[in-house]
This record gives sequence, structure tokens and C-alpha cells, in this order.
Amino acid sequence: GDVIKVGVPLAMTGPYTDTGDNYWKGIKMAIDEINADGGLLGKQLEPIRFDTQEFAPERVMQGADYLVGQEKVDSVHAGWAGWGQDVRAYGKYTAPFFADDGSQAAVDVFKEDPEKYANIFQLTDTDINQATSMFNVLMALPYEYPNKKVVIINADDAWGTGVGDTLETKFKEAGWEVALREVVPYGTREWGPIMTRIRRIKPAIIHVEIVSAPEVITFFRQFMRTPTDTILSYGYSIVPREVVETMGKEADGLIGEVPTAMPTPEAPTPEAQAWVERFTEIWGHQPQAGSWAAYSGVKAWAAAVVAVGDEKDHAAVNRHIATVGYKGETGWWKWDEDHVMRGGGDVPFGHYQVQDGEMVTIFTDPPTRPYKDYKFIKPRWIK
Amino acid sequence: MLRVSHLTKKFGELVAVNDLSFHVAEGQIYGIAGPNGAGKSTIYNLITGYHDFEGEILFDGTPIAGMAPHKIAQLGISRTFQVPETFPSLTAAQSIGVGCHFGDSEAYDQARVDEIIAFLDLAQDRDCMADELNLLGKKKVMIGAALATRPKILLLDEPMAGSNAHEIRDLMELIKRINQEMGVTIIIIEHFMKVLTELTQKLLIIDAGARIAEGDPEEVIRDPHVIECYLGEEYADNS
Amino acid sequence: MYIEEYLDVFISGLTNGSVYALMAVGLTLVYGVSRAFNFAYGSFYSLGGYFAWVLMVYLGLSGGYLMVLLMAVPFLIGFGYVTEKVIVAPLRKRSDWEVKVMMITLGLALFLDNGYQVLFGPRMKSLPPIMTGAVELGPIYIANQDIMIFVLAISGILAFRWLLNNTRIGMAVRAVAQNPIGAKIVGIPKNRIFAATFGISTVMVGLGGILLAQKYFISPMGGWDILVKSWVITAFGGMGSIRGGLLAAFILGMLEAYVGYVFGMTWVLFALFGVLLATLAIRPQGLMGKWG
Amino acid sequence: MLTIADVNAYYDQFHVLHDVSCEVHEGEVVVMLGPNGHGKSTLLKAVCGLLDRVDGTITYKGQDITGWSTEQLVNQGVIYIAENRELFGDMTVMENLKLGAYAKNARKKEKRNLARVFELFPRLAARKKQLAATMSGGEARMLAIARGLMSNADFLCIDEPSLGLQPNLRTEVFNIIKEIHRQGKSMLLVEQNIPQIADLADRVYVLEEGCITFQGSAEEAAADDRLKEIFLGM
Amino acid sequence: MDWKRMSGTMALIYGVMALMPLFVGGTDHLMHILIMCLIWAVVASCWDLIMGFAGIFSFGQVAFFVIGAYASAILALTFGIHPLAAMVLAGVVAAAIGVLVALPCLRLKGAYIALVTFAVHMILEPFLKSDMGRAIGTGGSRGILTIPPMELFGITFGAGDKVAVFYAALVLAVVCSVIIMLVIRSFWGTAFLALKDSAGFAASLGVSAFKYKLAVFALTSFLTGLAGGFYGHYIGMLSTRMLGIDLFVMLMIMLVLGGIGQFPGAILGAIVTVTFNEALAPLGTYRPMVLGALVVVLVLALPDGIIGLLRNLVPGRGAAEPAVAESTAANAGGQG
Ligand SMILES: Nc1ncnc2c1ncn2[C@@H]1O[C@H](COP(=O)(O)OP(=O)(O)OP(=O)(O)O)[C@@H](O)[C@H]1O
Ligand SMILES: Nc1ncnc2c1ncn2[C@@H]1O[C@H](COP(=O)(O)OP(=O)(O)OP(=O)(O)O)[C@@H](O)[C@H]1O
Ligand SMILES: [Mg+2]
Ligand SMILES: [Mg+2]
Repeated sequence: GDVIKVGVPLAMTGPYTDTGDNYWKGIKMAIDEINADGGLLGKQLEPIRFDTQEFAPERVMQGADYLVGQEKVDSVHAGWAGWGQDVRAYGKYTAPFFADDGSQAAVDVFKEDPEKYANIFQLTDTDINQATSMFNVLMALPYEYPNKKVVIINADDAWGTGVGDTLETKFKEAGWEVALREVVPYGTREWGPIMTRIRRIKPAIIHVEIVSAPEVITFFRQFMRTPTDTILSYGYSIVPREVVETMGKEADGLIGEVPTAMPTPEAPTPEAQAWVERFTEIWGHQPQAGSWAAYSGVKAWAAAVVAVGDEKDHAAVNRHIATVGYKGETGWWKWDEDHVMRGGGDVPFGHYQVQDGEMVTIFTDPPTRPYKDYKFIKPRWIK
Repeated sequence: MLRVSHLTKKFGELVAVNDLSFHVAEGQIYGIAGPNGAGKSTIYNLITGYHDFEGEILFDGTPIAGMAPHKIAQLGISRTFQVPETFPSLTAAQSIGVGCHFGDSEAYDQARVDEIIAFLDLAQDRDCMADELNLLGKKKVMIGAALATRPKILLLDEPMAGSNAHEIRDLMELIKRINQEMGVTIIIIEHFMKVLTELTQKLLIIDAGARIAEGDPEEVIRDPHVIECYLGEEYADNS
Repeated sequence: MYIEEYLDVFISGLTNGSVYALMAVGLTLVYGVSRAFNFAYGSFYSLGGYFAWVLMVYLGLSGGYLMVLLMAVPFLIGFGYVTEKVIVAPLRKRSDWEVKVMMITLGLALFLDNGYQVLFGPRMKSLPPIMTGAVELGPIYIANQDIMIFVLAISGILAFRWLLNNTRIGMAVRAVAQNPIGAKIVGIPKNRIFAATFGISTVMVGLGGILLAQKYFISPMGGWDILVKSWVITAFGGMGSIRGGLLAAFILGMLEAYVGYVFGMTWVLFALFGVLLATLAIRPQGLMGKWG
Repeated sequence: MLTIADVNAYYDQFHVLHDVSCEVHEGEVVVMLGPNGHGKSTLLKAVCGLLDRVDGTITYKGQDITGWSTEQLVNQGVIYIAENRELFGDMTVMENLKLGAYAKNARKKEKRNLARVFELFPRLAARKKQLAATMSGGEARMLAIARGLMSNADFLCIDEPSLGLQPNLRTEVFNIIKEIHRQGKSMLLVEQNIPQIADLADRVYVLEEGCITFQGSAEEAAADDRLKEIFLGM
Repeated sequence: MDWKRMSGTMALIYGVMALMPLFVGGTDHLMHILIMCLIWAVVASCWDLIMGFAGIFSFGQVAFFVIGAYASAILALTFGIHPLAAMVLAGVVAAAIGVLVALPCLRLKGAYIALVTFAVHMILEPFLKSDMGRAIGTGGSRGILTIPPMELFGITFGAGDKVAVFYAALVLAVVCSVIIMLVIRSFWGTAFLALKDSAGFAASLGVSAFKYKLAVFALTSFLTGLAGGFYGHYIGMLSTRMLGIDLFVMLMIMLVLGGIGQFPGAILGAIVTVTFNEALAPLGTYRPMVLGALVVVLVLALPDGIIGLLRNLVPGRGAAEPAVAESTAANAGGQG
């Protein structure tokens, strides 16, 4: 036919709806752009959505069977997709599949059989590498730590534990004392007991890795009741938009990280800047974590299809993406032999600090270097 | 058959049964009467294991203290309740069936159920939902279920209440037949003296949980103390 | 270890406790009294929150919290009352109404929660602080907010308990719960009482939603957490026993605080249910329950 | 006072009462006799608005009360004392009695009535704090009657008041009924065995298989051999 | 519902199911849905047995399902046991845990049982994720991503060959349903009803509440665990995300639609619910909302579920529920 079907399995209901939206906005934008200038190989792209709900195994599998098996889509663009479950589900098929849940679990599944999983591509680096990057930046901050004690608090999910474990080892290697490591369930609101211990420890760094606004906001507010001289590092937990939206200037000083990030407020290149403006114009707000990655996924696939000249030749398309990569707004996207978009090069991890109520890129990594002339500001609570 | 000695039950400060002793012989119909709240039903609840108690209860020589109700039932002690109990989601026949199963699936035999239904002539309501029966029906089903457990002794709690003279006569017939044809020892609680005097071989009158008289019914109900605290003058006259 | 730390943890225990108490009152009422398990309880909690949010943030109404509460009470009562009349009452005639009520309220919860999602979007909403500042006694720090919640929870529950035990209405409510027919016979307007009960409980949990917005915020699915916690507390305290509920709330609050402090947060849930089981093993009717 | 005309009553599909007509005049005690399960209680339930389906007309003090809710009737001064008591098991004797006076017109007189029923049933006075569920059969019956009296209604439908009462109390209860009667209240009684029917009832109906098969004065009833044999036996 | 009609209805349902592959055998996606229908049918029927018939408010069914799934997967993976054996063992494990849970429940009443059983559900996720969980091979918060499919007579019952899996599932469902039906038919069924109606009276007739509650807990958790194991080997991966509220609610809805305590109803409920849910998929974000509304309407419209509806259409003893009559009235004086 004269349309190319594109599968979009995202959480449209339930607790993951918000991230689902972020990815959808990026994907939709890319598809509309491609269709606007004549489509792909002269064919219009037709997105077909599937609600992954809470990523229960059978749901993930059903997504694959529905989109690729039944609807015969020629590429699948997901965001958070199943932390490895997705690799198995979509690996059965050949259509290129882009996921963004940056989990080592997914990569491990891939490694079992790179041939079979040749169609799987990760848009972000793994929890391990992201955590490493967070550590590097913390160490690179222009700030004299009063002591070498760190407190690590993470949620009890795959992402949280992944980051937590990595940081723990990193800090220990660097001769730091991990004075407290707490794994907390979602829904924690009363931090009193932990605060009590923190106030005794007086750590130089607290890292919180719970990707859920209520938890991190209550944590921050209760910390601020009687703050210690501590750098608060929120890692990826800074991402939920509510954090800055709810707290505004109150959140000034928090630092965090975003993978495959489009640095803000000023993008690295004019094209990137233009993209940010386009996005903001369409959706009425700044792009969020994931939007750009998902967008680029679609574009990367489209480029490959054009190069191959046949969207049905999945093998060739996959090979092209894997070997050639794609030139995006900030420069080249290169997937490594594990089909992971490793952080670095033209698409580094972005490290932010909340300044004046907005997230500001202060570092990119690797290599660890300050971003443009944005400066790290010593948090107001540190004497 | 059933020997109760120094039975005592306290609910808080209230002494419901007070150092009570009595003995029911095999094949007997034994009557218990006494003012409201004297402790009659409580005695049943103790014998059938619904409450713990002080004192001793021997059934065929085995002490039943501390046994669960269903265990006691399986010993061969069966009872009816003062306020008719039913299984609203079962039919009359099924309800009797429950007793017939006697706690294990093997024991069931349809023949016995039919026999009991015939015995109580419940044929017409055998497939009625139990709680849609009238009072008499409910009582009969309850007795039927109790009989289905093949009891050695059957405790009846005010079976006559709410029946008219005519029905009372039928019920008395029924009880006699249960006692004679089925050879079941019976204890009966009643407030109708005529019933007790006609039916029972031995009558126990209690008040405030303690015995005030026991012996041959005819004499017992002439006992001034009994008349004074229980029967009342008028009743004594017109009975 | 350090005495003041234990004090500090004690304070968080109290805070937990009062928050839980505030959550659970409403459930103790409907479930403990009218014996209808309301799965939509959590959704009513969110309802209160969103109502306040619409007034204060979306419409930017001035007049602050007092104003909001004044408008919320009638709204919530009405909502609860009508809900009962329309979807719960018709089921009451059935012998298996308890299960049916569970089911229908579950459907309602599904409807409301996803309704919020569609209407207000998936992101959590927050309300301006009711009060700021804190009381500081040496090392001990107590936020005024928490004090307020504490006071409101306790007074609310006690008032409510007094109402149930000492007023004619209260007695009527219990009577209806225990024996609907008996209630009819003595002339209690059974249906109205049931609906009213539902209404009152809706108000309670709804207001809870507003007061707790500072800690628990308002999000489409946020209600479930509340439902489960309240349920644990109600059962633990003993159905129908307000005093038990109150006690349970604080015991669990303390437990959470101290277990979290000594062993770490991951153990809280295990400890919580451990204690629950132990209690039920000894007292099947809950701490102070009158019936099951 | 109360007129029941061609009443038919059903439980679901099950047709219990067939064109029953009877009446109770101002200040009368009418006794409804009949074998078990022939619809006596059903008739009372029908009058007191406790059945889902009742056809025919019931008029009370001249107004048509068919299909009225029980609570309306209670407020009109019609009270039902149930065969199976319908007490509030988890409440104390005191609370049960207090609730008996729930009806508006009873609230004022609550204190006085309380004193009165306690004097009628000293056992209850002794057990104010006991839970109704734990009362003995007879005690529960007393409580049910007492609760009914608390409503100080002027028309009482009493279903088997003497059920499960000890002999001397049974006579006692009948005296109470006479006493209430003397205060000019009217009553529709269902009873199974009333030796002293003659000096209790003004008139007697017999309900068999859902139909009225006899009606007449107490004397006539007492004179009728068949009735004597079946109902007034002992 | 009488024996003939019960088995008849079941035969009809499964008969129709058995024919489905002829029409949709080609499309994996639809076959997958059918398979899930069957698996949920088992779980729902078990839930119906324990809740609808035994009158025990167990909220632990999903938990037992997940326990079964994990147990079977772990047994097959770490001990290399044949998946079929692993499944059965998983059932046993689930049953054992079921009994453990039942023990404290036996003295409890409705709401408390619900609480204790739901506690299992709530504890399970943190446990599976915890180090203890990792130790026994749950893969922590990652889950288990490589579960071997079941192989029998040279056929691989994995995600690859859906038709094969379908018929395997059908067998499982039929077997479980028959077991459940026999239980309901047997004296057990009567005993459950009796205990539910009046425990005191039942006890006086020699019926032991303890025995039957324990038994029903063991049986339902066994079957549920079995189904869980099947699920694991079919999907080939597991994660704690099955414990989300999603599945729990879905199962509840299956029961409502099918009709509680209306046995074959649960099966029908499962099938209808899953299909409904898929049919509503195009609604995207609005789906759960509409689903919720549907549940409300349906509970009001057909309180006895689909089965009840059918029964009222088909002549015969109507499903007329006795109104809350004297039965619920706290008939004062218990045994007084
Ligand atoms: N569970 C209980 N708690 C407190 N008191 C109780 C309990 N059960 C019974 N009682 C009291 O114990 C006394 C004896 O009760 P019981 O039911 O044995 O009386 P009874 O002889 O059967 O009277 P009736 O002829 O009226 O049935 C009564 O005063 C009753 O109130
Ligand atoms: N809830 C009910 N559902 C269906 N049928 C019922 C119900 N209650 C009573 N019945 C039936 O209605 C008929 C009349 O019952 P009712 O209780 O009025 O008899 P009664 O004359 O009061 O007998 P009793 O002397 O036992 O009180 C009986 O055959 C009974 O089976
Ligand atoms: Mg008694
Ligand atoms: Mg009657």
C-alpha cells in the first residue's frame, strides 16, 4: 500500500502514562515532519498505538504480536518498553525496534543472541553507565566536599537498584564511605527516620534515585527542615516535570542527570536550538526526557530506510542503523555492537542543576566537561 | 449415658449455670425446665461445645471438655436450637443431607435422607428453600438434620414454642417415635408442663443455673417452690 | 543510641499515626458501621484533592482553605449520598450484597481514577501549603502542618465516636448495620441512614485528601495507596471500633518510624504485616473489634 | 381503626394470603388464630409494610396506608413486634430500648416509658448493659415486647407475644396486654395457644391456608368445638 | 445451578473455544488473547470457588498465581526439572503457601481474611525484589527473562507455536473446571454453603469448618499455581509487574461479569472480560474509564452475571435471589 505502518507501544493508561506521553510527543512530531515533506519513499507514515499498561509480561508480548505480527508494522518505536521483556518479545520479529528504558537487563538479553536480536536498538545507555557518569560529574563539581561520606537512597525497582549498586561501588573505589544505603518502596512520604540518621551522618553527598515526584519532593522538603551541608544529587529522579513545576525556585540547587539529552536552556547547535523551538511551539512546553530520544529513533530509522530504499528489507535497515548510524541535530548517533546508543560523543549525558526554578545543563559527560558557560551554583542551604 | 457433674458457667459476674449435676440414662426422655434465663440453653451450649466450662461432662464415659462442636456431634450428641437455625441457600432435603454426610462425604446415603423426610412427613417441602418454610417446617428440618447424624442422644430446645395445641400433639408423637423407633435418648427443654409431664420420665427444674427440683414430673410440678418461682399460681390451677 | 534521635523518630511516628488516622476514619465509618466495603474510597480521597485543586489552582479562587472547605463539604456529602442512592442502595436487597457492593465500587474506582487521568492528566497536582513554619524544641522539629493534621485527626475521630455512641442518629446508624429489618420496625429510615453514612464518610476522606495534599499530593491513581493503608488500619483496629482504629493508626505509625529507623525502610512492610498477623492470631476480631 | 380489605400477599411468586379481609375497631383486641405457616405473621407484616408485594387496600384511621413504609407507619402510631424479635444483637438492652423510642411521637415520653417497661420486666432492668445477642430466648422475647412498648404506639401488631416465655411470665404478659388495652390502645394479636382467650380478646379470626375461615367474638370462639379442639387446647 | 446445566454450559463454552483456532489460528495476537482467556478462566474459577462458594474473601489469588509462575520458572531453570513436572510442583508450592496463609485465616471473619490474604499479595512484590528473592532466583526487580518452554511429544509449547499452547491451555482449563465442578457437586459444595449460611448449625451437624476451609485454600491455590506455572512457560518471562493493580481489577471484573458463586459463570466472565477489554483498546486512554462504567452498569443490570441472565432467559428454576430476609437479621440469642 502507499502507507508505512509504524508501531508505537507505550503506556497510555496506569502509572506510566506520563512517560508514555513524553515519548509519544517526540514520535508524533517526527512522523508528522516526515509526512509533511512527502513521506518516506513517497509513502505516508501511519502510527499504530498499543497500550502497554503496566508492562506485565503477557502485555508486552501481546504488543509485539499485535503490532508486528498482525499489523505488520515496519518499525516499532517505544520508550520504556519492558526492561528486557521487550527484547524477547520483539526479538522474535525482524522489524526495527527502538526502546529507551536504558536497562542492563535488556542488554544482557541482547547479548545472549545478537543475531536473533539484530532488530533491537536502545536509545539510551544503561543504568550502569549513567550511574558512572553521575559519579564522574559529582566528582568534577567545582566544590570542596567537607568529608567523604555519602548516603544513597534508591527505589526498589530495576532502575533504582541498578543505579544504586553502581554508585555504591564507584564511591567505595574512590575511597568514600557509604554511610547509609536505603532501598525504599514507592509511596514513601515520611522520611523522618532517614533524616534523623542523615543529620547524624552529615554526609557530603546524598544521592536519591526514585523516579517519582511525590517521593523526591517530600524528601527534599523534609531535608530542608534542618539541612546539613550536603550536595543533593537526584540523578534521573530530577526528570519528572512536577519536581520543578511544584517546587519552582524552592528546588534551586538540586542536581540531576538526563541520558541522550538535549541540553537546555540553550541547545548545543543551531539545528538543535531550532528543534527545541519547534517542539515547544507544537506542544506548548519544553521537551522532556525521552521526547528527543524517541524523535531521533524515528528519524534514524527513516534515514536508514531511505538509504536502503525498501522499508520491507528489515535486515538491511537494521544493518544500516547498526553500522552507519544517523546524523541528528547535535551530530552523529552511533550504536555500539550491543545496539546501545552509548552516552558520549555528539550525544552525551546531560547533567543539570535547578537554577531559578528551571533545569539548566551545567555539565555533559563523557567526556566530563562544563556545558557552555553555565555554572554550578553552591546550594543555598550549604553554609 | 450422659453424666453432668458440678457443671458451672460464668458470663462475667453472671452465673448462668451453677454447680449443676444430673444424669441421663440410656433410652430416657429427660426434661429440663425453669424460668427464662435459668440456664437451660446454656447447658446445651456447654454439652455441645460452644462454650468452655468448669466441672465435668461425661458422654458414655468419655469427657467432652475442650472438644470442638463438630467432634462432639460426631460422638453422637446432636441438638436443635431454640431459635430455629436454617441454611438459607439449601433446600430442606439438602439441609438434612448435611447432617447425613455427618462431616464426611462417604457417609451420605440418599435412602436415609428420604427415610427421615418421610418420617417427618416433609415430602411436600423437600425442595423448598429452608428459610422459606414456616416455623414448624424450619423446626422439622432442623430436627431432621440432627437425626440424620445418627445421634445417640438428641437435645431439643423448646421444640413446642409457637405451636398450637394440635401441632404440639403431633410433635409429641414425633418425639415419642424418635425415642422408641429410633432408640434415641432425648433431653427436652420446654415451658409447657403438659408436654413434660406426658413425655418425660424424669424432670429437672433449675433456676438461676442451680437445681431446685428433680424427679418424677408429676411430683416435681406440684413442688411449691417450683410453682412459686416458675409456674405461677394460675398456671398451677388451670393445668 | 542517642535519646534525642529516638524522640525525633517518635515525632515522625506520631505524624505517620495522625496521617493514617485521618485517612482511615471514613473507612471505619462505612465499613466498620454499614459493613459495605467501598473500593472507591481512595478515589473519593482524590476527589477531595482535585476539587480543592480546581478551586484554588485552576480557577484561582481567592478565600483560601476556609472557603474551599466550606464548598467541599456540601459537594462531597452530596456526591457520597447520591452515589449510595444510585449504585449501592439497589444492591442492598440482595443476600450477597456485600460482594456486589465491593464489585460495583471497584468499577466506580476504575471509572473515577481514569476519569481524573483523562481530565487532569497523569501528572500529580499539589496545593498551596495550609500552614508553614514549625515548632523547634532543641533538636526536635515539628512542622505546624503535622501538628494541625494531628489535632484535626484526633479531634475529628473523637467527635465522630461521640456522635456514634451518644446521639440518636449514631445509634440508628449502628442499628441499621446490625439488623436492617429491626431498624425498619422501630421506624428508622434505613435507606436515608445508609446514604447519609456513605455521604459522611465521603466528606471525611475527601477532606483528608485536601489536608494531606501536602504529603500525598493528588494523582489519578493515588487513591489506592490510601485505600490499602486505611483498610489495614480499620481491620487492625477492629471493625466498628473507632477507638481501635485510632490506636491502630498510631501503633502502625510508630512501627513504621522505628522499623524504618532501626532496620531500614524495606522492612517496614514486612514488620507491619507481621504485627498484623500476630495480633489477629491472638485477637481475631482485631485490637478492639466488636465483630468481624 | 384498621380495615384490611381483600388483601393478597406474596413472597416473590409465592402467594400466601388470599383475599383476606378483617378489621380492628378502636380500642379492640383482635386475636388471629391459625395453624403454623398459614399466613398469620405474613398478615402482620403486610399491615406493617414489611412485604415487597401486597395487593388490596389497608386503611388505618380512615386513610389508605397500603404500600406505606414501615417508618411512616411507626410515626403514625402502628408498631410491629416480630415473631423472631429482630433485636439489635450487638447493642445493649438499654440501647435497644432507647431505639424503641426512635419514632418522633415517642421521644418525648422516652423516660416515662423506660421506667414503665423496667417495672413490667424487672429482668431487663437488671440487665441494662447486656448485649441483646446474649439474652436467653425468653429474655429476648421480653426485650422485643418492651422495645415495642417504648414506641407508645396506639396500634400494636404483636406476633406470638408469649413465644418461649415461662408459664407464669406468659400469664404476666397477657395481663400486660390487658393493661395496655385498658389504656384504650388497639391490638392485632397472633397467638397459638391462649387458655384465657375469652377474657383477653374482643374478637377472634382464624386464618387457614391464607384465608379467613372463622370470625366472631371470643365467646363464640370459645364455644366453637372445632376451634377449642385445635387452638385453645391446653 | 443443577449438574446437567452446569456441565452443559461448560461443554458449550469450551467446545466453541476449541473451534476458534480454525478461524483465527493464523494470527498470533488473537491466539494469544484466546490463550489468556483460558488461563484467566482457571484463575477466576478458582477465585469463584473460594469466594463465591466457600464464602472466604480471599484476595490472594493473584499472589498465588504469581507464586506458581515464579516457582515453576525457578524449578525449571535452576534445577532443570521438566516444565510439566515443574508446573505441578509449582502448584504444590502454591498450595503449601496457601495452607500456611489459611491457618491464621481460619479463625478470622470475612474482612480480616481479605486483609490477611491481600497482605500476601502486597508482601510478594517486595519479597521477590529483595535479596531473599534474588537468592532463590527470582532475578530481583529484573524478573526472569529466559524461562524454557514446555516440550512434550516433540511439540514445543512456547510463544512460538500459539495453536499448540492454546490446546494445552484448553486441556488445563477443562481439567481444572471439571475438578472445580466435581467439588461443587460433591458434599464439599453443600458443606461450603452450609458453613457460609450458619457456621454454628453446621458444626452441630458434625461439619468441620477447619477441614473444609483448609482444603479449599489448598485446592484453589494449587490450581491457581498450576495456571501460573503454565503462564510462565508460555510467555517465557516473568516480572513483578504482574502484581500491579491492573490484573487484580481485571480478575474481579471477570467474577462480576460471570456471576459470583454461579460456577461456569467465571469462565464465561473471563472470556467476555478479556474480549471486552481488547475490543475497547481503540479507546486508548478512555478504555479503563469505559470499562469501569461498564462494570457499574452491569452489576446493576445483571446482578447474577451473564450466567444469571442466561438462566433467567432459559426457563427453569429462576435465579431469584432471596431478599435480605430474616437470614441476615442478627437473630438475637444465637443459640440462647
Ligand atoms: N454469651 C453470654 N453472655 C452473657 N450472658 C449470657 C450469655 N449467654 C447466656 N447468657 C445469660 O445466661 C442466662 C442463661 O441463659 P439461657 O439461654 O441458658 O437461658 P434459658 O434457660 O435458655 O432461658 P429461656 O427459657 O428464656 O431460653 C441468661 O440470663 C442469659 O442472659
Ligand atoms: N421469607 C419468606 N419467603 C418465602 N416464603 C415465606 C417466607 N416467610 C414465610 N413464607 C411462607 O409463607 C407462609 C406463611 O408464613 P407465616 O410465617 O405467615 O405463617 P404463620 O401463620 O405466621 O405461621 P407461624 O405460626 O409459624 O408463625 C408459610 O408457608 C411460609 O412457608
Ligand atoms: Mg433457652
Ligand atoms: Mg408466624
